[in-house]
Amino acid sequence: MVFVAGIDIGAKTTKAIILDDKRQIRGQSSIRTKPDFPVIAKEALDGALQQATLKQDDLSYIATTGFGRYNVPFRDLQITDITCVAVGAVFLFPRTHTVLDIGAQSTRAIRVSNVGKVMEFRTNDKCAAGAGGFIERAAKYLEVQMDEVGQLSLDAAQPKTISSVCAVLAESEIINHVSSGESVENILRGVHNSLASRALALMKRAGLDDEVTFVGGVARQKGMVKALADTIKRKVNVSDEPDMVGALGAALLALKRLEKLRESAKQDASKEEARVA
Amino acid sequence: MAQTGTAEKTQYQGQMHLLQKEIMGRYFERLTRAAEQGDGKAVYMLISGNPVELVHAFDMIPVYPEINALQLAVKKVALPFIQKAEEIGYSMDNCAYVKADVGMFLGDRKTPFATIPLPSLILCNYVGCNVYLQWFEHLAENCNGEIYNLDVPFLREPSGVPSQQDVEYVVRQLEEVIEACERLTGKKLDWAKFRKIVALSGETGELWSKIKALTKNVPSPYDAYFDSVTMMAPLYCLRGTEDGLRFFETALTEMEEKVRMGTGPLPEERFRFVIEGPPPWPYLKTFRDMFSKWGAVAVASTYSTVGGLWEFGFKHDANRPLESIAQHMLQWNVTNRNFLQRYEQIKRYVNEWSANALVIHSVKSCRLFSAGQGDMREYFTKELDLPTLLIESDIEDPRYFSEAQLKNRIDAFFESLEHKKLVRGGTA
Amino acid sequence: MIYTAGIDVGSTQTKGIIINQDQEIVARALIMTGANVTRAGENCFNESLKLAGIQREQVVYVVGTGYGRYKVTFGDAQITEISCHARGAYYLFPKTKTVIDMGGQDAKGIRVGEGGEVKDFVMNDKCAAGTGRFLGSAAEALLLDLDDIGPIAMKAKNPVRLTTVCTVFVESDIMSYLAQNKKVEDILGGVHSAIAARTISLVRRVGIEPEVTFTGGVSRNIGMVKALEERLQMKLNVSPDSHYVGALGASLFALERATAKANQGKPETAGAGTSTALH
Amino acid sequence: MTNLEKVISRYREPLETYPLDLMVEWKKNHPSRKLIGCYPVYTPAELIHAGGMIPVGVIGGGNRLEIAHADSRFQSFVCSIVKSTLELGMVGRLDFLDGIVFHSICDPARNLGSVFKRNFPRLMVEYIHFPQNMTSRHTVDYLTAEYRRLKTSYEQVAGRPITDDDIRQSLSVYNQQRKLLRELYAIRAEKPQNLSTVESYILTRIGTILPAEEHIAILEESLGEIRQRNEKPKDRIKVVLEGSFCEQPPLELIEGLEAAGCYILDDDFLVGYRFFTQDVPLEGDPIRNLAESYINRSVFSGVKHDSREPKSKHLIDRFKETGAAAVMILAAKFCEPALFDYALYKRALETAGIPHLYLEFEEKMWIFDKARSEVETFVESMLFD
Ligand SMILES: Nc1ncnc2c1ncn2[C@@H]1O[C@H](COP(=O)(O)OP(=O)(O)O)[C@@H](O)[C@H]1O
Ligand SMILES: Nc1ncnc2c1ncn2[C@@H]1O[C@H](COP(=O)(O)OP(=O)(O)O)[C@@H](O)[C@H]1O
Ligand code: SF4
Ligand code: SF4
Ligand code: SF4
Repeated sequence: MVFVAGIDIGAKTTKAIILDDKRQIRGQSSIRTKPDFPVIAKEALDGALQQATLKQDDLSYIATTGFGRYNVPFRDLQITDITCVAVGAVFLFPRTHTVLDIGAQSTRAIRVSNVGKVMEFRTNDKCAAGAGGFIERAAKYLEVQMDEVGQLSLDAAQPKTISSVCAVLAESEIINHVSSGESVENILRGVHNSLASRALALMKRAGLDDEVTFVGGVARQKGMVKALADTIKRKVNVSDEPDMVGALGAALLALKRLEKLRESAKQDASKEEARVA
Repeated sequence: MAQTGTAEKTQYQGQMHLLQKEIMGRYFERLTRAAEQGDGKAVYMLISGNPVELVHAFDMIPVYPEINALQLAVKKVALPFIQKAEEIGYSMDNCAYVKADVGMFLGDRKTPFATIPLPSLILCNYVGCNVYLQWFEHLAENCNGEIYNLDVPFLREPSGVPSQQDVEYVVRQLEEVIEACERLTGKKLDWAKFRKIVALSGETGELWSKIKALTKNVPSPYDAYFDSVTMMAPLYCLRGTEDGLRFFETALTEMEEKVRMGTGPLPEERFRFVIEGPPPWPYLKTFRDMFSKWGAVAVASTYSTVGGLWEFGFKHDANRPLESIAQHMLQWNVTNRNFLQRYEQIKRYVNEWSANALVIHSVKSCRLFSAGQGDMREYFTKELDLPTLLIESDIEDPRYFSEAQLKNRIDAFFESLEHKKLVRGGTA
Repeated sequence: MIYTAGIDVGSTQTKGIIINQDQEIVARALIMTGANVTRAGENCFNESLKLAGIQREQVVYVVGTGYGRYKVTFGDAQITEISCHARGAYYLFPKTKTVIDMGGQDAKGIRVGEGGEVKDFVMNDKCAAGTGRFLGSAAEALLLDLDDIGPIAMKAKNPVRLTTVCTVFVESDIMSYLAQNKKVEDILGGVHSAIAARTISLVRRVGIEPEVTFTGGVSRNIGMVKALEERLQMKLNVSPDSHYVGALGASLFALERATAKANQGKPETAGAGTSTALH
Repeated sequence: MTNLEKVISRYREPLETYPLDLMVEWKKNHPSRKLIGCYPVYTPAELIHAGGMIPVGVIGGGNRLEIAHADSRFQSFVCSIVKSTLELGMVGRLDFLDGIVFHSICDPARNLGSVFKRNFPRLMVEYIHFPQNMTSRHTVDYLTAEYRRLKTSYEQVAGRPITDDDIRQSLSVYNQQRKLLRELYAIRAEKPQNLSTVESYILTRIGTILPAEEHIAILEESLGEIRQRNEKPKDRIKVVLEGSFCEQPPLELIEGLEAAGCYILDDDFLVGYRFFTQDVPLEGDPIRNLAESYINRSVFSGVKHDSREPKSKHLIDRFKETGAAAVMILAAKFCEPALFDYALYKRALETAGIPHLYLEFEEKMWIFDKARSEVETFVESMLFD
């Protein structure tokens, strides 16, 4: 039996997934990113190996992604998040047309072909106002846990609009809302709505059409998913562990790569030179 | 005082406004008829230094995509069109006038006032703005109207007067435009008629320059920025027609009346300022109030000279129709003059219209106007020691209008002018 | 003896100043603005009354300024912080031609005329990049106190080049520099010089003529003072009251109004009074 | 180290910091010679050369120059090159020039010309209005007249008349230079593995600064070596690059693009310096020939509008001629002409089923991760399927 791994070193969290050649998930793990990428990648991988009761030598191929993808010495291949997320999303939801990936520091809208090929994409990673960091700060000010955020926002009766375009300046707005007795639920949904409308603009530029699959850690937040669905007036696919999709995609591509290599090892050797390093 | 002031204002401007509605209404009906019953051939043109006289002479219909964009913005319906354009590849940073118009053009071509007919001729009178070329290039790719780029050399001689070759060059091209119109309409140009139209334009321009001179009075009878807008549409669409002439006769009488009565647009005129740059159409009223609150009246504006600069003595000449149209395009409008000539124009306004401040409204969309206005501000504050306020928003895109910030800046600016009055004990 | 007060309700901190008719400062109060802007104004005013040891009635005119000025409901007039900073800076340093104000959420540049009036000004207030908050986040990321980062930054040998200006992302940026074993002082040096560069290019829009007076809370950060001075190649005026300059200016305007009122009893004709009169 | 490598390493560093300092040195050794700065895109350098003067391409300030003064004159929404050029002037880095010429390429660049006139009275500041009517019977006459006007003002700086023979002489020099540049590009289109884009960029860019004769010598020698090269092609996708006709990306970015997995077969970097598709004829009125070549034998760009043929067709033709697999649009941020063009390209390319990637850059950028990942993603999208 052949095993491959995909590791996604993100700004906030690092995730690893192990697949067998039947494309079954054998093990996975997710830990907080620490600045020392090689170490953190190894930790995440070990976590997944443990779950799969495997050793690193059992892995035939390791693909890395996320913004730390180049800093993993034991990788066979690095692939960008966008490619991985697209492949992962289409694997989970074959009818996906548009993928939205909101991470801690970046938002990406991707139009994909039915085989998960990236057709067009738009990214935003300059301003926190469009990314998960915004929510983290809001949660901090509202003194709620990140994993409560989703449910709370979902329960909002009358979402409060957040008009500021800056995640930082929005805080005084949030504080004012709190002081005027506004419920945490309504404020959180307000934050989600403002993220959703920014996401919409991005998706429209990349090309927005059914089906939409929402990935990345922010997709864990039910309220955000609702806000997005309402804003784009479309149904939104979300998997159980949306923040693992990047790692999953990396693993799938690792497998694909491996099969190609196996077919025609010779001729492809040169390809590797071109791709790696 | 405040009460009567406003009362007179509505009463007097009323006549003019009604007439404006009536004649422009007729013009828009004509557009819609052309669009829906194919009755009449449309020529797309740009406002700055437009050769509308030629178009009228062939009984073709002048259509200004800029006016489409303007109307969409004023009626606050531009954003969806802008976004539509951005979805098909236009950038956040492209002129939103173009985006709104293209977005509308690719749809059912309905503005709040008319349905816009498809063009028989896309006449890109390239007078100053480089975006014009791409705007019309894009329209041409989206329909099968014939396009002609009328290349008007930018005013670059230090003398500020175009060379003979430049005039020659433009006249020759106008003759090619005539050929095109003759081909499209199947009839020869009627020179007698053409001359008459140019003569009408001459008179209209003269009336307009008289009206503009009236704001030299204290108080100024109308606001040369916010109220000029009413008079600009007829100037561009109906210049050279009887309707147009009649409108400006009425306007002049009314304004002279107001001068006699010593009434202006505001109860009290506390400040007279010159304003540079196009207005924020989507928020015109809000923007105006920010100045009215301080008793500030615009006595002159560069924007009111985009279509033509008449107040410094230019007049269309029926004896040299093509030459004078060429002169109009080359020299007598703000868009084809270089940046330093605009400084001079503003300087003249400040002195001859006795203004005590300059407001620069820097709009993101229009780099023709805005690129470098920081240097302009430098020049007027440092070299001329004129109180100058630079504020940023946009001419079309509502997303760039931040009310709180503008208010803060404008308040602080006039606070300081008030303060100066106090310490100097003088009045504006 | 009559008194007037200036209350500067800032985004982060609220400052109060009371002066007597001889333009002498008799009280300074500083509190966090917090959630309730209106209350912040009142508390700050009461605080300063207490410190001055005088009664509410003795204060004949109160001017509110700062972003929360319209919430200073007990005030007699509101004036923008721009005019107030110019006025206050002119009072403290009569030769002031340029004011650099760095607050919690915005930065301003003001060109000041002979009489302390505003000739020209710019401000950045859309994005919290390069403001007091930016420094705050940096301090947090490094688990340092705001008062300490300035002095530490001054020790920088080769300051780092930040990859982001976003106040939110600066934390992770700093993290990755720590990971590369960069020295704390070099990181902070980078933070300060980045903000200094940003601020100067903003203020240059009004032109930077000496003397330059540095006001606002960030002016208490000696590292920022030095960073600005280095880039500008000139000395900056920084008063111990620099954080209170807005409030001070407001109280001075208040005194002017009060006098004008006394003389002719109609505030409308008096300077910025009209701003309230016409609201 | 081969001569080519010597040339590259000799010039790379100055090009990445302050390219113009190359000529500051030169001027010290030739105090009597006059230098005329040329703002992008199209400058008839021949006319300057014919006056015994050196045309020096003033093409932005790169990513080392700190913009301290200029952004108070030009707003945040104006492209970098306009600001950096003004900054260079304000910090005295253009003092070695005797004049500078701007063109009607776009509104910001045009206003920059006026701002230069006001702020640097010592300089001769010229402004060329390039015709945008390519169909009129009278355009060549106009441009000829415009060039004659220009000639007179050059004569004043040169302090001597410029004869037709001077101009013919210069035309043949620049014909030679352009011929060599065309060969350089032909090599890249045919065997990109033998000549990296950065190499060919450096070889082209120094031609905008150094005296033409020196440049020609360097080109001839370098081409000799390049012809000898025989590298093994890597598995990369071949692209045609479009959109960088005015402001120039940092060398590291250009490198990054290729490193991310593509060969750039053709580009429009510095296009104004190699934009005649054939030699300018020498016989007859040389000024008229120069004008006529601009109208009828020059490549398009975002700032030259030719209603005779859609721009997108030009681009797609180039794509086909070179046999590329994709198109990369690399537009300068806030470059309105390039941004407008993209809307047309996007549709045309999608209709023609040609894959393309859209990127924005700024000359002052110094972090390339984002651009690099986007190219990688694009390359991956073409490799993985
Ligand atoms: N348990 C959770 N519940 C809700 N939201 C979460 C949770 N974990 C992470 N997030 C959100 O997801 C973001 C991180 O998403 P992720 O895709 O892991 O980012 P990256 O890949 O850039 O590290 C955080 O900013 C936070 O907003
Ligand atoms: N002792 C201090 N040392 C350094 N910085 C300080 C100090 N006190 C306040 N600050 C800075 O000043 C900022 C608040 O300044 P302030 O002018 O009050 O802003 P605002 O008027 O917007 O509330 C805080 O964000 C903080 O960064
Ligand atoms: S740039 Fe200005 S002049 Fe040109 S089209 Fe846009 S709004 Fe009109
Ligand atoms: S607007 Fe706010 S969130 Fe966005 S970059 Fe600026 S500081 Fe960061
Ligand atoms: S980069 Fe574009 S916008 Fe900037 S000067 Fe060049 S052509 Fe004009």
